[in-house]
Amino acid sequence: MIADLVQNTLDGLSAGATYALLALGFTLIFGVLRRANLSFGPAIMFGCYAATWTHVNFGAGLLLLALITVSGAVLAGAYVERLCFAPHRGGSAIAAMVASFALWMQFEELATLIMPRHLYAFPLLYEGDPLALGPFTLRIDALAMLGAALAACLALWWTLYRTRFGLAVRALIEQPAAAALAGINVPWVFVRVFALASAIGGVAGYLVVASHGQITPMLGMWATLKGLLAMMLGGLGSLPGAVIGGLALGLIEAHTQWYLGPQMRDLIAYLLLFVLLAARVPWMTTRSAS
Amino acid sequence: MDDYAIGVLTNIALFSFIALSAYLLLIAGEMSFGQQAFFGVGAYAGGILTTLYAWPLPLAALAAMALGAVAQFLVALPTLRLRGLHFAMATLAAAEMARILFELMHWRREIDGELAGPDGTQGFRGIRWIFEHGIEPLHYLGIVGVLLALVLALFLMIERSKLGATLRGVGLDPELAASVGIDVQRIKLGVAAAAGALAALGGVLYAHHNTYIEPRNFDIMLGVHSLAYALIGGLGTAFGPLLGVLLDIGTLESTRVFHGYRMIVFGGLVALVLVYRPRGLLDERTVQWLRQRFS
Amino acid sequence: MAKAALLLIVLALPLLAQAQTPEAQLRCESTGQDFVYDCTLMLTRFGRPLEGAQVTVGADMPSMPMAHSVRPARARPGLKPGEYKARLDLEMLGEWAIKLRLDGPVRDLLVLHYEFDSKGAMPRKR
Amino acid sequence: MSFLEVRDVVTAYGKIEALKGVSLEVAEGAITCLLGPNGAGKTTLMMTLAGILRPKQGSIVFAGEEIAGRAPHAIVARGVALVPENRLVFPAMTVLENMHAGAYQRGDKKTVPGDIERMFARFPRLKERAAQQAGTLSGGEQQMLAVARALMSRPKLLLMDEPSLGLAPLVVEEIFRIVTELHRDGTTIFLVEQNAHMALRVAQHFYLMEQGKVTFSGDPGSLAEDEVIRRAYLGSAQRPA
Repeated sequence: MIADLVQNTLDGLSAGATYALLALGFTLIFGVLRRANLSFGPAIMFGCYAATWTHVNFGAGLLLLALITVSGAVLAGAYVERLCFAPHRGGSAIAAMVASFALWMQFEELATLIMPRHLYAFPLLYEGDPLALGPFTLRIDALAMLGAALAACLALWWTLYRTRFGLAVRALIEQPAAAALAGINVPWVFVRVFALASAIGGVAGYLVVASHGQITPMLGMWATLKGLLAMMLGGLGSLPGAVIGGLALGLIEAHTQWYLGPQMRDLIAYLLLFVLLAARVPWMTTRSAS
Repeated sequence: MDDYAIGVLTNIALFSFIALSAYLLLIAGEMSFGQQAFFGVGAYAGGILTTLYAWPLPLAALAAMALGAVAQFLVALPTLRLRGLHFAMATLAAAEMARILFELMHWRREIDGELAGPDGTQGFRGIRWIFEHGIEPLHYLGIVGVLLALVLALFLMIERSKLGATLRGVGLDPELAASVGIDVQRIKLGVAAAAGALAALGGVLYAHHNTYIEPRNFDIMLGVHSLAYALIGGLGTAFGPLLGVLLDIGTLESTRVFHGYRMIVFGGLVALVLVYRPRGLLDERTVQWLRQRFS
Repeated sequence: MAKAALLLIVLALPLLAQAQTPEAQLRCESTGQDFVYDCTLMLTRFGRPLEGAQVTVGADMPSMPMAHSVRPARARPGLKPGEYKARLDLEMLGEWAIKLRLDGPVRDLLVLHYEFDSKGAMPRKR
Repeated sequence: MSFLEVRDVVTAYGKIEALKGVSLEVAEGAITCLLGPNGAGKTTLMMTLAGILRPKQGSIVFAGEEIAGRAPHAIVARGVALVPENRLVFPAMTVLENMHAGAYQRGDKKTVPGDIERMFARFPRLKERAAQQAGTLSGGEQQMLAVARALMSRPKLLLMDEPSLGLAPLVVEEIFRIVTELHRDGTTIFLVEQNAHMALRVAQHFYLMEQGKVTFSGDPGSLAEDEVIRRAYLGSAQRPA
């Protein structure tokens, strides 16, 4: 009983760590642009497919695959930024969002054109037996995922709070007009934020496919939905909130799945989001989102 | 007309209902990611009524519309004060909940020696009312087309009336609208109920056209597509959403030039159109220009 | 022995319960060309082969059923009674909802779920 | 030659023109003041000068170079900094981080710490609160921070939009003391003010603006103060009450 609880908590944290990364990517983009990038997940999927394609055709080591995933996601992210967000800066938020959805369709079709099977194997992060510690089993890949996600979070924290670029990003999130008046080159920061967010998403995507050992075109929708959900739960536009939202989502999912099954897991996550939004809990609605 | 053409035209008409429901919300200033839920509610409710309870389709359609209106009204009631992405995410959460509830729904009875009714993820087979009543595909297209024309006529009438101006006023600037004495909450609740009924009508007609539905038919893809159709077609007139559907299904799908590349072409086209026309092809300015030109 | 008889009855039940809705079974083999399949269809009604039907075979993707649809092909009668043959040109691998529109002695629309891979098609297992 | 020369600038929000052809000049080393009633277009002019708004037509020449329509960061780089209306500090960032943000586009990173020390000497209150979040400061302190942030870019021309807005009289006195100090140290200042009395005390030249147009230009002595104040608050074309 207690063992289940602990085990679920561990599983939940490692899943939550990737959700946190996805939510951070979303939040960075939403924070500076005030627009949701629906193509965030599909861009990650594109990176993962690029890596899978390399793996299937040439074979490549884990590190190289991670590198290809991240660069693929950044490349796809740059394409989305140029076509969907740069033209609508200061313009219509809905148009930007719908445009990003249109590119989502492109990524999905591109993935199935290049690799037409529904499912491909991806090299596993770790193939040995799980580690047994008394009554608990620790999946090594889950630990590695948690560790990598935490490392990525720390690297992001350092970038945002200890570098000049990070200062500009935070200034832009807080007061876009004042950031421009302080001499920050806003369009250029947008481009770099997009690249940074896509890279973080690429790391998350790589961790997910490498721990599941497989990839399908559904990854795009999955990553967009989980990222949006975690971002909203943590309060729209707050970076620490994104981490908390991601971890909370992971924990809730792990426990509800164990006790109630996968359908109830998703139902409860969405119900929670709906109820919190409807109740207008303070941390969710303090920042306006238009 | 060959079967394929009839099928494509029926699909265009069916999509138009849900695109119009997204359009209605957009002109009232709300972006919904969740219209697929009410389309699904209509499809399931209508299918259950005709298949399990032997209701005639027209009556089942009316009941499904009422249910769709009530469903979206109930979703809107606690979420209408949310704006922008908050509202969109609340509708998405509601829609995903609805989809999961469809997955959990097992409601099967023996009809004519066969088990019929929703069977969770296995879907809902045998919604055969139009076959049992000998309605040919061409006739069904006629029925769907007439209903769509009626809905469009209603839209055009409302858009020329004071109510239409009020709707656009609420959409463009709710604070200003409230300050001149418009009950913004009531208008938006009314719009939500109407959008729910409209999507549900599309759903009923879809279920009976296809004879088979399953929960996956009603995922976020359908909702965001309808939003995209409404937006690229244009927010200036109710013909906008139709143009959006026509552009995708009508030209790209049926002309097989882009076989296998359709979404790449369409996706790029949508993104490019929105760069130059953020409120769609038939936006307010174009519609005004057209009216002056031809009246 | 009694158990076996019971099993037989249970297995036969669906056959006994056969109503007027036709039943369909599909076998598809890749032609070697990408996403093009030769399919053989067995139609039965009241447990007997259904002959003389005009069958149109179409296909939908289960998510976005109205958008990703494939131009339907008219099926030719096969050698055996109740057998029909059609060539399907899909857009990609994966799960497809195969739609059979029947005209002639019976008018109906049947929807079957098959998973298409590079060799052929398998019924969806879920 | 004047330092800043604005010629026939028109800025519009959609179809509504907020500036209907504004022309004025700011002399190097002086304090120039812009007065006028609410809605005259003063803030629109400041936003246009700083590059946040793009003028529909007209020219803005600063130190011999056309800056109309350039991006805000490019205008800051040329030595024009705006202290915006309502201050707009970065509330969740510390006072020190706010000042670093002001120095963002400067290439000479080595001189930044020295400048921060000089700012702290000028605004001792900010030094006390250096590690505090800017959102927790009082209105007057936030105004000082906004000025300090703008000065961190080492501007040749400082634009100030209503620095006394919503502040207590004693704090207003202090803000104007700082304005005169900055002027004495050689900064050119272009000031928008509602508080005509205070503005006329520090300025060498002033403009009156009404309904998107400059309606008067003169030295503080050239028009009786109560007439200036009347027109600055109510406009010259008074409607019957």
